[in-house]
Amino acid sequence: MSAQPITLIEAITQALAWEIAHDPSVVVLGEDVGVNGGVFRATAGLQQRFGAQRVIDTPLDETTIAGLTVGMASQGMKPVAEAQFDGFMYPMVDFIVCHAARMRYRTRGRLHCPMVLRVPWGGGIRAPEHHSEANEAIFTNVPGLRVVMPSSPQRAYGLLLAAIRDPDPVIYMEPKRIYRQYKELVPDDGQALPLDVCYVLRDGCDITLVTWGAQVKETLEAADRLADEGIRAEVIDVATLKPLDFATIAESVAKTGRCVIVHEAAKTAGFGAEIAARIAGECLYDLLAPVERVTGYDTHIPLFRLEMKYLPSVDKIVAAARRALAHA
Amino acid sequence: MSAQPITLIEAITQALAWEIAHDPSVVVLGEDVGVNGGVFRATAGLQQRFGAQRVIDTPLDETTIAGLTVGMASQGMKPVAEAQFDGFMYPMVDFIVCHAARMRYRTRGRLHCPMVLRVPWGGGIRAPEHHSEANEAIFTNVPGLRVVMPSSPQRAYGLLLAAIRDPDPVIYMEPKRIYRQYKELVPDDGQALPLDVCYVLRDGCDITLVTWGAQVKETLEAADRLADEGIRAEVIDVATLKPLDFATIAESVAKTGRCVIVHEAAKTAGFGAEIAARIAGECLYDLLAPVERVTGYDTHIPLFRLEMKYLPSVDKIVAAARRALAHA
Amino acid sequence: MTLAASFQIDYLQYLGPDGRLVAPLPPAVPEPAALVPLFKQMLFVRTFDGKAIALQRTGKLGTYASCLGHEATHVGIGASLRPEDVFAPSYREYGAQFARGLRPRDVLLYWGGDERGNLLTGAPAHDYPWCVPIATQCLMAAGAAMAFKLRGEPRIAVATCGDGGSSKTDFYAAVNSTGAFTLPVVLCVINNGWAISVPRKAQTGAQTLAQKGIAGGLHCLQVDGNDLVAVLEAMRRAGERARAGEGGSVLEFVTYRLHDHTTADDARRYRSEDEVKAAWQKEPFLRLRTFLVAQGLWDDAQEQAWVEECGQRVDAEINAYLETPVQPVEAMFDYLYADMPADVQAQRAAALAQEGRA
Amino acid sequence: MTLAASFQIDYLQYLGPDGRLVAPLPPAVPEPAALVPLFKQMLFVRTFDGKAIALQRTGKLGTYASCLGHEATHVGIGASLRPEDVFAPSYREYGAQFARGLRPRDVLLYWGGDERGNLLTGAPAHDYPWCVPIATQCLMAAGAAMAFKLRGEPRIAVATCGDGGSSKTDFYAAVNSTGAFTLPVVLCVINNGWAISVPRKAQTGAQTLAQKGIAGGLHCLQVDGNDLVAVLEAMRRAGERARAGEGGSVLEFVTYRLHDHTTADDARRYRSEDEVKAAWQKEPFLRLRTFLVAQGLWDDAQEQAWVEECGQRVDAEINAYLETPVQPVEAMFDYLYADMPADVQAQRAAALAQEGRA
Ligand SMILES: Cc1ncc(C[n+]2csc(CCOP(=O)(O)OP(=O)(O)O)c2C)c(N)n1
Ligand SMILES: Cc1ncc(C[n+]2csc(CCOP(=O)(O)OP(=O)(O)O)c2C)c(N)n1
Ligand SMILES: [Mg+2]
Ligand SMILES: [Mg+2]
Repeated sequence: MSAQPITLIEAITQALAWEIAHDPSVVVLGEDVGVNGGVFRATAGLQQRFGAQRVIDTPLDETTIAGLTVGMASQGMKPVAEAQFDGFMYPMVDFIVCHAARMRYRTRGRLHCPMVLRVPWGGGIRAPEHHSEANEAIFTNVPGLRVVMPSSPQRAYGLLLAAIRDPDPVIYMEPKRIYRQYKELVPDDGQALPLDVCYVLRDGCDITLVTWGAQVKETLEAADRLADEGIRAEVIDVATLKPLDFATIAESVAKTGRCVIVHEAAKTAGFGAEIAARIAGECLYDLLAPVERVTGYDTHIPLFRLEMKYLPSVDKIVAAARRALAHA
Repeated sequence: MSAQPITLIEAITQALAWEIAHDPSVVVLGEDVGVNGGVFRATAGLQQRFGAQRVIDTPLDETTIAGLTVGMASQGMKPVAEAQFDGFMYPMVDFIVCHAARMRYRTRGRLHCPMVLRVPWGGGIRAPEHHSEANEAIFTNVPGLRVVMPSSPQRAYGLLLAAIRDPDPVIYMEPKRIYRQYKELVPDDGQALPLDVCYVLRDGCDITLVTWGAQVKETLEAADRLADEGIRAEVIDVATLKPLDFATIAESVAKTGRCVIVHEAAKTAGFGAEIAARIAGECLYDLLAPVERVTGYDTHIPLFRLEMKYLPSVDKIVAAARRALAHA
Repeated sequence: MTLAASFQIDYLQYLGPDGRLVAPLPPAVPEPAALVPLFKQMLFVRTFDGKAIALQRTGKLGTYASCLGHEATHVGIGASLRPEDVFAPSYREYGAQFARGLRPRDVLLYWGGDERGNLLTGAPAHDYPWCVPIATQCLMAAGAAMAFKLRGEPRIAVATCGDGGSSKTDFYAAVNSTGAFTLPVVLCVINNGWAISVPRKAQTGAQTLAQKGIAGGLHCLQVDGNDLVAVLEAMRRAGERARAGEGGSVLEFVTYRLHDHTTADDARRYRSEDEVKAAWQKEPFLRLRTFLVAQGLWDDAQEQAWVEECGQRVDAEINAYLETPVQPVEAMFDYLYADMPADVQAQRAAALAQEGRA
Repeated sequence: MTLAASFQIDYLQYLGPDGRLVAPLPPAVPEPAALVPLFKQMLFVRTFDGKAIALQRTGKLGTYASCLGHEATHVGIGASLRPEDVFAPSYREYGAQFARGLRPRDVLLYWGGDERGNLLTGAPAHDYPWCVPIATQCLMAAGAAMAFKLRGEPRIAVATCGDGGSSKTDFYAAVNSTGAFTLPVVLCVINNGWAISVPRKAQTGAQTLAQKGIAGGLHCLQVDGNDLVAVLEAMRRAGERARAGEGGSVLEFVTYRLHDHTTADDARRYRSEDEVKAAWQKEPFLRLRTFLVAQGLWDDAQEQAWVEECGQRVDAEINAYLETPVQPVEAMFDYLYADMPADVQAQRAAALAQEGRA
């Protein structure tokens, strides 16, 4: 039991420490994860505590990180690699798609890749270029991967443990904007959470708001605002994008008949499209209004002077909900 | 005027030759594009005709191809790069996303990237591993790109000319399975086609079938089969996935009330999701039945002994259409 | 101006194209007789290769990548590894894989469009499958070696790639990380002159491919890849260094691709007959045969018997391949995740239903 | 065993840390007086850097990457280029960019979260913007050089990256393609000892970073990057080779990052004060000052006046930056495509409406 409430990023550190301590095959690797404890301090103190054999600074090359990770994982280790920022994941795509996601399939189960790729993700922290991207859509179409997005300290802890223990590759995307947003008691008990479950964060019967990552914050605030007007919004944190627990979303839409999907990534072909498509395919007769998507615009997230205008906001979510509710 | 009807791949060669001949800033580069004329013969004869300064064999590295292409394009050339197969595009993602798609945005229009990346794409040719992938979803969420998919000799010619002339980066995905499926008269007149228009290949009022690339073949055959039963299917070849000409699709769905989307890529978060999401958001009241998606399964395309079982087929498309038509 | 560093790349050759020793046998080959079993392996793989090409021509195999001309390099590499080492091949090093126990039928299954070839039955279960994305196997090998090093295991990782492959960024990443972490890795660059239609000289401005290892502070050697003795000795040196914790190597094996790139290629489009004819003068088989015959270790009768046995064994493997039934449709789903997600289960059921097997 | 190839890496230094020449002035510096304007640029950029850090500390700038300690390398590189050449920087080479005409306010705009910094007003319009994805600028520079070569233009492309950047696959791809196509490229590896918290020795097993060029058959040189004279001479040699069509170079400039990685970093976490103190003994400014004073080319009065002028000029730039209004929301859409797609137009309209500006 951690005596003190901790932040989301501290929960990540706590999960890493737990798993390094309990499983000798776990290693952490990435740029600056060692003595520096990571640029966000996610690995703070881990190298000091567990040594440079368990927490490894790599040369500055994301291809290298991805390749070494796949190599280690396929030979029986459980590497947890870090991409320093979302914008630096692209050179990892080849190894993720061609090897991590396929090793089990390609070898008919002879080799597999029990690895986690952690990446701080999303905008809103006034960071330089390429430090604010939302690129989950690159991975959600790739068979063989899991894509996980915690949005609270407790979920960060339990999902990271699950991701490390899962025998298949997991992209674990950390909503950096809410790394230190609030604290929660997170018992350090090694309890993992399931990797295929959405969380209903708030019950409601008038409209379903579906989101993930840092946007959970704005979405809950939007639900508060709607509640002030007497509208009961159900809020779902998708948490595990792939595989998607669509049943939970479908159940909610069956109840509310209205749905707003909120995400930071550009709208076109963002993961919100998949959820809307499932609704259009499987819940059509439940719908009382068109499915709304509140997303980043179909442009790059701007440098920080303008970035808040790019991101979804409480206002935009509330407006979309009102549009949905305006349908008879 | 080409006196003889030509295949889709010959139309590509013809377009490349036209544009190299007419625009001195156009160069073609890639692996084996030179004396060998490309592994599919798309560049056959071009180096012989235009010289090694215009048709350039590169070292074997896709990062290199992408990086050189961005470098050349941003300094005033119009490079047309080739990725030899779909499965080898992944190392290009970093340059495409971080530089090609952003150069204009990043520099407020000072520099830009008028480049084309050609890639033979899709399954069904009994090829080895990584030679049969459908990875358009990696690119459709990326702002600043255009994604084009010809499906006939004439469209291949006109769209490739347009892609080369467009001042922004274009991913030009060639449906290799139908490279030599049939011939068409393709006047060699340098006439480009628009980059933001869907093609209604067949008019119909009972159901809308939306597809792109090689699946146009199966989709048209499915429409034939449905016609035998008296069902008039409208067939739309999306042709330009990004930007998407949704108006044409919406117009059709308004007429038919039913829609089946067909694509080779895995279902989850494939580009079909975006089209279904747009329908769910913008055409809800037109819908008489749930939107169906006939796609590759959420697994990797198998090696060729099983690949035809992975791909959409006429049977599967017809079955989906019947399901949609069964709704009152 | 002072000297910051200096380097040299040695070229290793023992058995010349004429079958005579140009230098005394090195430690890797304590006595000529040690070469006989490897010579027999070379002949076996050449037999296999010819029959595989013929099989493809009859439509009973998909695209196939021939190994003709590479036998000394391939067999020499394979013979230098221990079972506990990990081998990360590209796609044509059958000779090395046979030395590790691989059944020829698995090669055919793979090129025949069946993932079960990658089970590599008979070879060590930790070996990597064939690798189509060029040179990525080199970096995976570095990762494997990192696992060995972290666990304190006395194992090494050996990867092969081509001259073309040595241009790939993944190759450089392997060089860089092998050096940075002093990993027990041997990167074997099999320079066969061509990467499909692109000649070696178009790949790089480097005089040798071996010198790419200098970029990572690795041990580098250029080797006559048609000389089995040189291959064995180069591998011995690199292996010993790696096992001793002294770090990795880049070995460039100079050989020649005597066949088309694959059965889907037509090399006449881009290279001259003269070049190929000249390469045949240096190929690895004849020179070793000449040497062994001169040593009294081999003769025509032995060869005839062995050729016959090779043919029979290969034919049996081909039959086993041809008789292997296609995988059922559910194989598409069953190896994707350890725990099959609900959506995948549903699609699996749909695929079975599509077959009328629901 | 015969010799296949051999290489050596020279180290270039003219002006030692004590401000005395260790070798006669090279062709790049025909007379000591030629160094004065560059010395003044070094002082200017140091002034700018200090004020930018201070500005960040007051919350008026985003994350900022200091160039403290790199002035000789940066200014020397900048001074060696011609306007028609293309410069592809990483993110801290302001000294080089100022030499190309860049307004300091653009640096502030960029780190202040405004894309208009990348207009690089004043600098050649073909220069590349700041590049965050490490080392990718090196490969873009190779592409630019390829354009120059294909068009027969007498221009060269110069890219800078760090010691960390030289581990990146893109760097190696630049080396490889520069060599393969004999491109007019100069790859400047600015080895300042650290890549954030990762020390140079953890990046690679190579004795020098210069030797990475051997992998591509390039001209390689290790240079005292705190010695302006050596920087100028190394750039002269590499530039002449490139302009003469003799191909590319890798130049390693050995310097030291005297400040934190950026203002978001705290270097005390990972490096010792002693190391930093020792590095200050070798920094580039004082040694050049000592030399110029000894030559009678500089004195305290001149310095006082110049420091004052620098301060005023930088303050004026800071004010210009602070007064630059934020871009309107439509700027998000207006530079995405030359021809704005309909969907983007619709989103632009929605964004304007969101602002009440519909
Ligand atoms: C990443 C990637 N790009 C392109 C290809 C297509 N391809 C297959 S083999 C080959 C040439 C390889 O040449 P080399 O590395 O010299 O090996 P060799 O075939 O000569 O043994 C190419 C370009 C590929 N398999 N992977
Ligand atoms: C692809 C990529 N990975 C990671 C980063 C984060 N990052 C920014 S600077 C830096 C260190 C760079 O070190 P070096 O190349 O030595 O240059 P220096 O900052 O010392 O000038 C890192 C890891 C990045 N910008 N890009
Ligand atoms: Mg080769
Ligand atoms: Mg550095």
